Amino acid sequence: MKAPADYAHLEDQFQARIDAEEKIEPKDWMPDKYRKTLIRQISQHAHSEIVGMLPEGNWVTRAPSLRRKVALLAKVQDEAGHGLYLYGAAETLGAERDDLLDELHTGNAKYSSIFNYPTLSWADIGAIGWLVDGAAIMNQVPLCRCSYGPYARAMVRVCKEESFHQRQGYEIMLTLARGTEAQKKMAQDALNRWWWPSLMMFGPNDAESKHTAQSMAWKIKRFTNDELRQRFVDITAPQAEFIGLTIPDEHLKYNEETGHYDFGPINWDEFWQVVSGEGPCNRQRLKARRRAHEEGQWVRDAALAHAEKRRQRQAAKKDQKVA
Amino acid sequence: MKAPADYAHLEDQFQARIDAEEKIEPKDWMPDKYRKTLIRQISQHAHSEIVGMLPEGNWVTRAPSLRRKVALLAKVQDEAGHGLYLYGAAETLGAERDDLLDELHTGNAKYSSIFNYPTLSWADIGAIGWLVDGAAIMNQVPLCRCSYGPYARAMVRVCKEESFHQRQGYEIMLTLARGTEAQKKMAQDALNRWWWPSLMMFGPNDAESKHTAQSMAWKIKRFTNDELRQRFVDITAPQAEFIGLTIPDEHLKYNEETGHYDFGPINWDEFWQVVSGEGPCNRQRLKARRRAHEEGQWVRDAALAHAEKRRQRQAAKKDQKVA
Amino acid sequence: MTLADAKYQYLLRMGDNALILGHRLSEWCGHGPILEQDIAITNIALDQVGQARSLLQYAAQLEGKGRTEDNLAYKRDVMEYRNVLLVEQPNENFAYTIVRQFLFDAFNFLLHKSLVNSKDEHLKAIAEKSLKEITYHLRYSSEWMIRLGDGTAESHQKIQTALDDLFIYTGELLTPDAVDQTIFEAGIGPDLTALQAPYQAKIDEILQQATLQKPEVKYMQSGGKDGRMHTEYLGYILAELQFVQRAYPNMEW
Amino acid sequence: MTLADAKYQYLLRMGDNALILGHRLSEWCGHGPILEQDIAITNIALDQVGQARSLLQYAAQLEGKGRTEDNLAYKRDVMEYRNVLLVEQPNENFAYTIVRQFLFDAFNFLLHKSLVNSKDEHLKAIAEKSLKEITYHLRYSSEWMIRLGDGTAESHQKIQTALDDLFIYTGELLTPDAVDQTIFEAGIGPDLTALQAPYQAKIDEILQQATLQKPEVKYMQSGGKDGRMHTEYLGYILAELQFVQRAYPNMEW
Repeated sequence: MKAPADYAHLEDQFQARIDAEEKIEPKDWMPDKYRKTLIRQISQHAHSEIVGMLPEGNWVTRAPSLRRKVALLAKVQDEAGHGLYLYGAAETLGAERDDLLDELHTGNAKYSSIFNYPTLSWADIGAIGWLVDGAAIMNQVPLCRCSYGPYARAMVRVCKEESFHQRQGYEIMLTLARGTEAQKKMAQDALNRWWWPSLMMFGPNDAESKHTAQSMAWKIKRFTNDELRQRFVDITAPQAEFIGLTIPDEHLKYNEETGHYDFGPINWDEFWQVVSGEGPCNRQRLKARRRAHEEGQWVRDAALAHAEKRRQRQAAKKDQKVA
Repeated sequence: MKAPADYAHLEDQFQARIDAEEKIEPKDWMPDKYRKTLIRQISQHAHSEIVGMLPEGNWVTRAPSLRRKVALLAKVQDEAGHGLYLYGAAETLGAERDDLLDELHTGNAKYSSIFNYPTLSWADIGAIGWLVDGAAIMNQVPLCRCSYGPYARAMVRVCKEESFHQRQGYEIMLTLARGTEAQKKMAQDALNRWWWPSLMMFGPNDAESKHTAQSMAWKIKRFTNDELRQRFVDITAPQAEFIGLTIPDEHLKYNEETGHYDFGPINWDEFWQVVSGEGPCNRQRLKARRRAHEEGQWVRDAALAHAEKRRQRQAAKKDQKVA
Repeated sequence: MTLADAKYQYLLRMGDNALILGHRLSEWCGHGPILEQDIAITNIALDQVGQARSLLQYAAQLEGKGRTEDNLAYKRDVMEYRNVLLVEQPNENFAYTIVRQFLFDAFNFLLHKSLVNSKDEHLKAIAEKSLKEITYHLRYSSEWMIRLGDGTAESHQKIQTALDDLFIYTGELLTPDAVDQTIFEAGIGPDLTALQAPYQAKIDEILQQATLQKPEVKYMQSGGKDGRMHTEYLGYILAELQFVQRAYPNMEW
Repeated sequence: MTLADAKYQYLLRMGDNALILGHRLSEWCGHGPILEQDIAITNIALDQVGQARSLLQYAAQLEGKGRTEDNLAYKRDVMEYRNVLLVEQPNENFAYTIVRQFLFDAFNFLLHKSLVNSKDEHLKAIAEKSLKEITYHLRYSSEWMIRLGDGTAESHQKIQTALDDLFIYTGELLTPDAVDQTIFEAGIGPDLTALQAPYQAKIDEILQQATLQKPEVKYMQSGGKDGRMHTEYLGYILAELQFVQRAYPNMEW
């Protein structure tokens, strides 16, 4: 164990590297809290990708055209892929995927609350792509410059794909908004339901946000929640206008002075309710994940058992050759 | 144990009662083989009602109008009721419902093969009512005069309800046949698929039928398979014509000489395939029944355990009063 | 909100509750755990769909746009349905079916006991007929709550789990909104807040006999009856329920 | 039967097989037993639906009535579908999914290996693209057959049960009828009887490695590809698959 003075020295060196925009790599020294914060953040992100497959997967069998079905399948597959390399990034920090999954299944780990809302029409798939992926990108683009190398590199790939998904979602909304009355209504209804939860994706107001200062110093985070939220509104409001949909916020208005859109107050009670596990679909999402895991146990066991059998057979063969 | 001479005497008396159209009641003496034959026949009949709920239940959630949904639910409920009092009739002969169900679930007991065909459109519900219930009635009306009292009385009630179901089914077919082209096609397709299996419901040709002679003597059976099948064709052919549907048999033709309809040869290979457990839905039907039974085990256990607890509590209360 | 609007919404809610619950029950048809219970559950399904017909007929009549019970049942998509979230919850096992039924019956019974005094003659007549059926439903589901709760360790655990999962959907039943308020003020339906205490009393009474724990719930789920939200289950119910009418539109059946 | 009719039917069969199998696979999306397998299964689903699009587009073109791939996928009811019964069988558990896939892939691979020599240029081009995908599918499903068969006692029993249940649907794959015969004679597709031996050889090879018993089957089930019959599962698949198009007809998505 290092003496306190050594430790302070290491910490200073570490912070200096970060300040110089150097990447921290798995084998480098890092403060325990940096490691823990990153594991928590990366695994939450990974869980969000995996849980996020559920609301969208819910429309795969009901996609309204084969072209849309293929695109949605590919999108959900991408999310699984993101989950996979994010778990991989967490593992470079010494975490085990199985432990992280346990944390998810027992309800101890968080994932993005947005996925605790139900997908009730095809337009929700458009809204998720447009708004939820849009908000995710806003959060994630700065992470491509995150101080931890493996996470930053994973984020580069994730953001590229998310950006494709976001355009696809917007295009779904555009098609609906320019479609029949029924389709326009469907699109507007989806926007009504997804707008506020999307704003909540950026987390509590800066004043309420616990981790911000340290994370910013470590360059795990580069903008505050409120900065990112404002940027999202500024980008999204004109997009809604362009396709002729109305954002469900009577306070939303472009402010000539600030150059930003003002928007109404967020229902933080709802935010905390969903975060605390009591959103519309929290139970269903966790149940679905747990069920998949439990019902998959025998498959994982079989794969392990078979690999072990093969290993033993090959070892036996080698022994024979040697003998 | 009776001496052979005594036994022969009892058998003669028994047969004399039957010849005199007296009803045999549960406590009366009866030959073992009569008892066994009846248990087999009644339990097969009960099983048929229970398994028969599956193909029709398959359309309850998809019935095309609320009126039809209510009628179909009521019909399937009636079938469950028939099953219930037929098991009851079998129990008067010393059989246990649980044992009979075991025989069904292990595939040892038979049930009407017609229920091993799938219901693939709403018209199939019409076809089943019209043809399958029609054929069932043909088989069952004579059983209202069966020599065994409890069975005969059960049959009176069953036939009354079946006859209602048959009219309902015919009315569904009539509605479809007078509907749009798509509906008419649906009805014709259902008739095509259900016609031959319905003819097979009467069992093998008389020449191939093992049990007929003894069952006729015991008045468990009053007409041969071929007689009943002919009667069914004679009644059903004009009904098809009336609603403008074509029975899928190029040989079907009214024979002025005999006063009956001639009809083409039955595909007995198919008959034996389905009877032997290899029809289109044999596996699915048995699996569904077994699954319901297995998944219901904890419910039956709970009901028993609770009844026992109540009994004990009441006994304890009585003891207290006495003390 | 006009009284006419409120009445239409109110009837839709009642009709949709009955229809969707009837649908869920009818999924058991042929698959019940005991033949007698297969019959009983199918019987309740029959009652519910029957009630749905009367209620949706009346709703269609009130709407006055020439729609029928079937138009309402078969041609509305998820966001136009007005049933409470409770009734669309799936039959994960027989315990879920019983708990869902009991939590709904206890409400439905109190509702109908009040509706038999409705100033709306048509609704009053429907309620009088339904109340007899619902009285039986409540007795049936209460008995099974007790039987499964006070049965084996396995059944106790199963029904407690179902209760824990479903209780969050009870808040919506007796929380009045503008429609309920308008209906109450017009003397057509009850003050839902006044039914809350007797509802909880009934629940408590049966849970006590069933040796079950009442779940502590911080947040109730809602959104079904006011059309704000449903669960993802409803879409699958409607896909099945409506298939034939959607695939073969504008025909007589 | 004209060659044009036979070709249209042949394309429908292939397209429907791909679509319905893709649908079944896509039901796993988000629910796979391992994340890597969730991705792999979704990937195969993607390939299948992609193949279905090419095949149904071509079928629609051959039909010449102005219909599209989506018209064919979303507007035909059960009795107009031409997929084999095998592909509509449900995902009772992962073993059923693997067995269904393997039994189909082994056929599909042989079929496509022959179709890359088709005299029909369009079909040949589709087959060339698909063959690469199907080669991967067959490798994947074969590996899992072996892994589950030669894994634990539990996995062995589960996959043997699935094999016993599904094997009855393989007869239809390689039993030629008039359509297959016409296609063969025109040099467009293979002689199915010639594929029977290599099919059985592939099955035997993998079952042997997987330590599984080949079921003895007296009667095969058929009827899907000639439209004579389907299983009751297909109706539920279509109710889900077609809901949006049926509920909102004649719109662009």
